[in-house]
Parts: sequence; C-alpha cells; structure tokens
Amino acid sequence: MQRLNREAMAARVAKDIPEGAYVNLGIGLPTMVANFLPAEKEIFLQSENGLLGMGRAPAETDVDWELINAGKQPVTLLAGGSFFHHGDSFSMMRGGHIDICVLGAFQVSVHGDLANWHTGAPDAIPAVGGAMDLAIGAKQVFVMMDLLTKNGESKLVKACTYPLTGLACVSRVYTDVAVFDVGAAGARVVEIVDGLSLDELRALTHLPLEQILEAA
Amino acid sequence: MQRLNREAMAARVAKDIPEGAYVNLGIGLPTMVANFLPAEKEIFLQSENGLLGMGRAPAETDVDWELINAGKQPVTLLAGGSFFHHGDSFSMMRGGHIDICVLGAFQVSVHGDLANWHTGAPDAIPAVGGAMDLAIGAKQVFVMMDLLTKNGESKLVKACTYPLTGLACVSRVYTDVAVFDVGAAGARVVEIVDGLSLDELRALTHLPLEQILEAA
Amino acid sequence: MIDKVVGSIQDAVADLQDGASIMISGFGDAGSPHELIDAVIEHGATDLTIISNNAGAGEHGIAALIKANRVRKVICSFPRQAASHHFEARYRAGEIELELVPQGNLAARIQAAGSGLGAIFTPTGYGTLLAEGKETREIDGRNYVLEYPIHADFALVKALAGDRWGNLVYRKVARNFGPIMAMAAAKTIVQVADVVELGSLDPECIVTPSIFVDTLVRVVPRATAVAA
Amino acid sequence: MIDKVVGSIQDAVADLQDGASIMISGFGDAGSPHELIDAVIEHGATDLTIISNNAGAGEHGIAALIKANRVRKVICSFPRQAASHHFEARYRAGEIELELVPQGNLAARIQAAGSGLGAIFTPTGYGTLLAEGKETREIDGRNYVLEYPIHADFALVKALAGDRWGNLVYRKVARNFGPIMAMAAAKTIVQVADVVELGSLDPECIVTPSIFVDTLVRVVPRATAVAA
Repeated sequence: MQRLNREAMAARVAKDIPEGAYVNLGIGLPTMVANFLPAEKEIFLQSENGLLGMGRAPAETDVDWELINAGKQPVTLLAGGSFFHHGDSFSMMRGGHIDICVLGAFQVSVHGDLANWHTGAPDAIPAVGGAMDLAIGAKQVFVMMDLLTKNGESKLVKACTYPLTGLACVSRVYTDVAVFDVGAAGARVVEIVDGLSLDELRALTHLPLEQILEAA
Repeated sequence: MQRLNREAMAARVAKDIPEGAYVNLGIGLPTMVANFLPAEKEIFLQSENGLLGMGRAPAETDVDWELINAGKQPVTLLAGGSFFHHGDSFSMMRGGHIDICVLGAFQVSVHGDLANWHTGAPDAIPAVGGAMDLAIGAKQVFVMMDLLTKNGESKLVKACTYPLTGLACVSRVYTDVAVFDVGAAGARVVEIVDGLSLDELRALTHLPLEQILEAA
Repeated sequence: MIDKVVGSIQDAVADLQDGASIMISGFGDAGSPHELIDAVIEHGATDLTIISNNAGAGEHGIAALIKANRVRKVICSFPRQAASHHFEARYRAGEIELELVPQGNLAARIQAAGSGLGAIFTPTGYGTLLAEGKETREIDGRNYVLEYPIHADFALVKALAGDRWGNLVYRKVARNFGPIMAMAAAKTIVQVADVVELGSLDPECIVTPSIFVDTLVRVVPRATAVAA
Repeated sequence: MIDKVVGSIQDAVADLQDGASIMISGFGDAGSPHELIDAVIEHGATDLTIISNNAGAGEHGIAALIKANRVRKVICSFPRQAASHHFEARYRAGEIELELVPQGNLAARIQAAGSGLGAIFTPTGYGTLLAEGKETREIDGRNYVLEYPIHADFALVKALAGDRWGNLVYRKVARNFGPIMAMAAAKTIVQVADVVELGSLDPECIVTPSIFVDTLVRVVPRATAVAA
C-alpha cells in the first residue's frame, strides 16, 4: 500500500484549490499545503491574526516578529496583501468569505462533524483559538489527517467521541490512504491509494463505505 | 422678556460644552452651535457620515462634495481629523463614545422622552436617518428648540404626543426662554431669561416647574 | 492571474437579474456609484430591492432607477430629501414598498450580514414605531430590539482606487457605506476612478481587502470626462 | 489644548484599581504592550480580570502579571501555548479562573461592547461544550448561540504611532485586537513607539480615531533602548 506521507497529503490537498480561492490554512499539518500551491496560480492565503495575501517564510535575516501567521511563524506579505484588525479578520472567516479552510482533526464523522480542539482529557487545559470559527465559517472545510490513530483506530467515525468543534461542517477529508467526501449523505470514498482495496478500507474504518467517481 | 434668538441659543449651548468633548451636532439649528464654540478650546465634532474633527465651512472655492456633514453641507477637516466607514461611525454614536449630542425636537417630555423624527401626519413620508441612534447613544443628549409652537403650545410636555424617537434619553433642553434639566426627577428650570418669572413659565408650559440652582 | 477588473461598465453588471436585492453605497451623492446605477438601468433588470441610506434625489442615481420603474422595494433610513420626488410619487401611488430602518440599525444589520451573525440586540428604536411588533429584551438594565442581518445579492460601491485583486481605498466621506456593503453582498461590484498596480496600495491603508470584492470597473470621473 | 500624551508609563496606568477588568492587545507577542503590563505590575493593582487572546507565555507580558499573582480571572481563546507555565501552574492550583471563548466570539463580543449592542447570535460554538447552558436559536435554517458583549474598565494597547489627540496607526499584524479593544474599554491606554505631530497621520489611514483613546505614552522600542 502506497501510504501518503505528509508532503504527499499536502500536495493532494493543494491540487483541489483553484486559482483565485481565498484560503485559510490551519495551524500544523495544513500549513504545509502552502508549499504545494502552484506558483503560476494566484491563491489568496488569509491568516486570522490579520493578514491576507500571505507569502512564504522569509529569509532568516528578514524575519519580522510583527509579520507572523496564526501559528506564530514568520511569514511575508505579497504585493496586493493587506493588514486588518481581528474584528474584520473574523468577519472574513465567519461571514462566509473564505472559500476553503484546511484543518487538522482528532476525528471527523461521516456527516461532517469535526472534533479537533480538545481531547476531553480531564486534566487538559482547554484552548480553542480560532478552531470553532474556522469550522463553521468557510464555504468548504477540508480536513487533513492520518486515517488511523497510533492504536489503529479510525479517525473517520460514525459519530465523534471527542468534544466537538463544529457540527456538519466538514466537506472533504484527506488522509494518508484515501480521500473522502462527508456530509448529509454520509462518507463516500473519492480516492484510494494504490494497493488498498475498498473492502480493506471498510475494514480499517468499520464503515459501510461506497466509492464515488469524481469528475476528473 | 429677552427671548433668545437662534444665535443666542446656539451660544448658550456652546457654553456648556467643555474642552475635549466629542460632540455630534444634529442637522438644522444644532449645527449653528459650531459657530459659537470658543476657538481656544479643542472640541471634537463628529459627523455620522464618517468624519471626526470637523472644521468650519470652506471658502466657496474650496468646496469638496466628498467632504460634507450629515446635513450634506460642505465642511473642512481639522489637522488630527479622520475618516471612517458607517459601521465605525455608528459604533461611536451607539457605543457611548460621544459625550454630547445636540438635537432639535418637536417635543421633549419632562422625563426626557424625545420626539423629533415624525409629525405623525398620516400623509407624511417617514424618514428617520440617524435621529434614533443619536438619541440613545450619546452620554448626554441636549435639545435645542423654541419653547412654544407657533400656536403657543409648549413643546416641553408631560408626555409626548408625537411619535417617539427615544425614551428617557434627553438630559437638558435649551429653549428661547429657559433652560431645563429633564429626567427621572421631572423637569427643573436651570435658567430663565430676564423679564420672565417662574410663574409665567409655569403658565406657558402648564407644568409644575421648580427652579434649581446650578453651580456656576 | 487573477484580474477582477472588467473592461466595460456593462460587463460589470451583466449578471444582474430581475428580483435582485442590491446594496448601493453613498450618503446623498458622496460615494454614490451613479455610473453603475446608469448601467443597471441600461441592463434592464427590474423588480429590484434597493438597500441604501437614501431613496434618491434629483434625476440621477437611485432617483433615476426609481423613475425608470425598476424598484419594487427600498430599505433605507432617509427617503425624504429635497428633490426626492421620484421616490415620493411612486411611494404615494403605492407602487414602491418602503422599509424604514434607523441609520445605525441599517449599518449594524449590514455588518451583521457581512460578519455571519444571526441577529443582534440593538439599542436603537426601542419604544418607537419602528420597533413595533419586534422582539425586545432587557439586558443589564437597558432595552434592546432584536434585528436581523440584511444580506444582498449585489453591492454597487464607489471607491477611489483599486487594484486587480480588488483591494480598495476611498476618498473622504465618500467612504460611508462602501466598506460594510462590500462585506454583505454575494457579489460586490465596484466603480473606481483609478485602477492601480498591484502592490501600490499601502497594505496598512487598504480599507476594503480584496476578499470582499468581485468585480471592478474604471469609471472616468465626470469632470475629467468632459475635459478630455 | 488637548494632549492625551502623558510623560511616564507610571502616569499612564496611575488610576488602575484592584478588581479592574483589563483588555490587553496582542496575538502572542505581536502587539502585546509589554511595557504597559510591566507598569501594571509596578503599580500593584491586583485581583484583575484579563481579557486577551492568550494567557501569556515565557516570563514577560501577561505571564509576568500572572506570575506576580495579580490575576483572578482570564477571558481568552488560547491559554495553552508553549511556555505558558505560569498560567498553567495557577490554573491547576485553582488560583485562577478561566473563561474560554472562541477567538471569533471574543472579537465579536468585544466589538458588540464597543458598538453598543446588547447581545449577538453568533454561529461559532453551537453544539459544542463551549455553548453548554447558553441560549440558542435557529435563524433561517442555521443555529446560533446568544453571546453577550465583553466590556472592560481598561484597555492596554500597543500601537506604532499616535498624536496628542489619540489617533493611532499600527504596524503589520501587531494591529490584531488593538482597534477593537480600544472601542470597548471605559479607558484606553496606549503605548506607542512614536508620538507624531497632529495632522501628520493621513486621515484616510488612521486606524483608531482619537475618540477611542484616552491616554498615550511613548515607549522607546527595546532594541533602540539598548542601543541608546
């Protein structure tokens, strides 16, 4: 089985982002998607701490700690980029203006419920940041995650057991072994990596999955 | 009786505006107050169409129709003035940031209810503009009006008969013959023009008025 | 390459449809996109709902749209201006519906739409005719009226300058409703006096970031057009 | 003449009181008014409620305030950062109360306070732990949670430059919560790297108009201070 590594997953997500899209990439794994957006396409990256038109990481000598992304990493601003306050930034995110948001997850349900902010561990200090806003605000929410936990349990589930971030908000899930559409109709398989059968995927997830043909 | 003319009323209101105050002057008579603000005091005039730090009318040759006040008259911008959009402008007005707002009125009740937007005439086309926002948003709302209508009826009333603009919002009423404080305690006379007695004022208004001493 | 600038004002409004709701920037004439409105008249769309501060005055802008009998409903704060005779005539004839909204509620409801809020408790209008029949609530000793967001299919906005991504700056009080309407409409169409190079607008001074703008068209200011 | 600039950072925070609620700008270190926070520690006010995006990290800023045991409650979206050990220790010891608010709700509730709204129906958090016990409502087929404004006695804000009236401009993403907190506090205290002449800030580019600012103090940027 040709399991995708992190770079390959990021490249796969990047393939689904069209030119002209306004995109927010969540902290962590989703940030890597930026590295795979084709240079010839103009795609607008928004960061919730107040910038639109985010560019790549700067050279070490050009680091400006007042020009960082939501993950507090130094970034650059493209020509045509802009700065704005947190009110306007979250209006973009909550008002339906972001076309695509890419997030990591602990679990996603077949109906698109998302759990990605809290493990529910009783001693954990809760922290939510912008996760719940991103989950409900973008036109499309993509999730990137390994399909299985380290213990081999599917993170694509019938119903989330972790505390929810948002209800019925995810539209597509990119994993290391398959891509799924999720939503009202349940989970459907869009792509499987070479060497993994649909039956094997059903066995991994314990879900009655069907594959759909995607228009190329 | 030394009835105050419009200029004298405007000057009287101006006397109660301290240095550093953020002030919105309503359309019509209140606009005249600007002419009587002492030049040596810095007082900040806000106009709801998006400017703060409004200056006097420009010379005819300097008129700019994108630099007007809420009454759509050409104005100027002082050094230190700023432009902003309608959302921010009404946040200033509704969020308690304006210290004093000066408005005209059809009627004011002794408890500070204001009627200044609609005569209630069945054939009138209703128009409210920012009147209701100004009435409820400023820290203090001053009203400027002649005490009597052309028919000799008091515009300071026990209860407004015209449609209301706002409830219990006016704090002080400046008229051509007296200045009143209004509010929960009812109307009290702050000043009377020379030649008019308190009893005569009671007769004009049909109100059981008492005079209060104001700290000079 | 993304270029939101279209070549003609007719192209800018090409996908208007009958029955559309349209926000129109401006406070009186300042910031009113007169040329875009002329293009709407030329386009022919009718049965429109107009959301704007005023209902037009004189013979241009919204007044011309009303005169051409394209407007079914106006949502505004101040329809009664000097020379608002076209609105008045249609209104008195019962040919146009009016939803009168206090100016601050108009701004806040437009902002609520742009920001994704479901409803807001606003202080303005409580206890008045304009709150009749509306839900009210006392919160921390003060009374509020529940008001709902105002969305629109289109926003027509006038700005000073924009770039091909759609970033905008405005001029003086012509800014007024432009930035908040651009956030609240499904499609925002902007007329600018100048289209500038990408990167020439200071990122600290951009008032409307590109995300809120769909289409730009350059409109030569009238005075210049006459001189040219 | 109105001059909101005070001569020392001690003067800037002089009227703080025990039990005060204080908004503090910043997203991580960017835009955090570290020197004003140091002045709060020096001032001695305690039993404070802090409203900010984070709960401090490392040894400076909000972390130092918590370390000094001045904070009773934190209202924030993301208290768990690398090196947020001072918050963690107090929180685990039950010495500090936490109200966790999704970042967009935090921004919207601060804006509601600054704008005079009584409450807002917000889409974020519906169906989650953070909405438990809160009023909800379905509006136009979507579910919302009722959230209330967050006011504060003071806002401590870091800006790039200001003038004696209190007009402000910011630098890059250090802007973040500054402009909206300045609108929501009874008293807004700002540290700026530069105090500029009145009229030298472009009126089209002023981000925070003077009406939202009460006190300014010039704080020489750290790097410059070392060099000087």
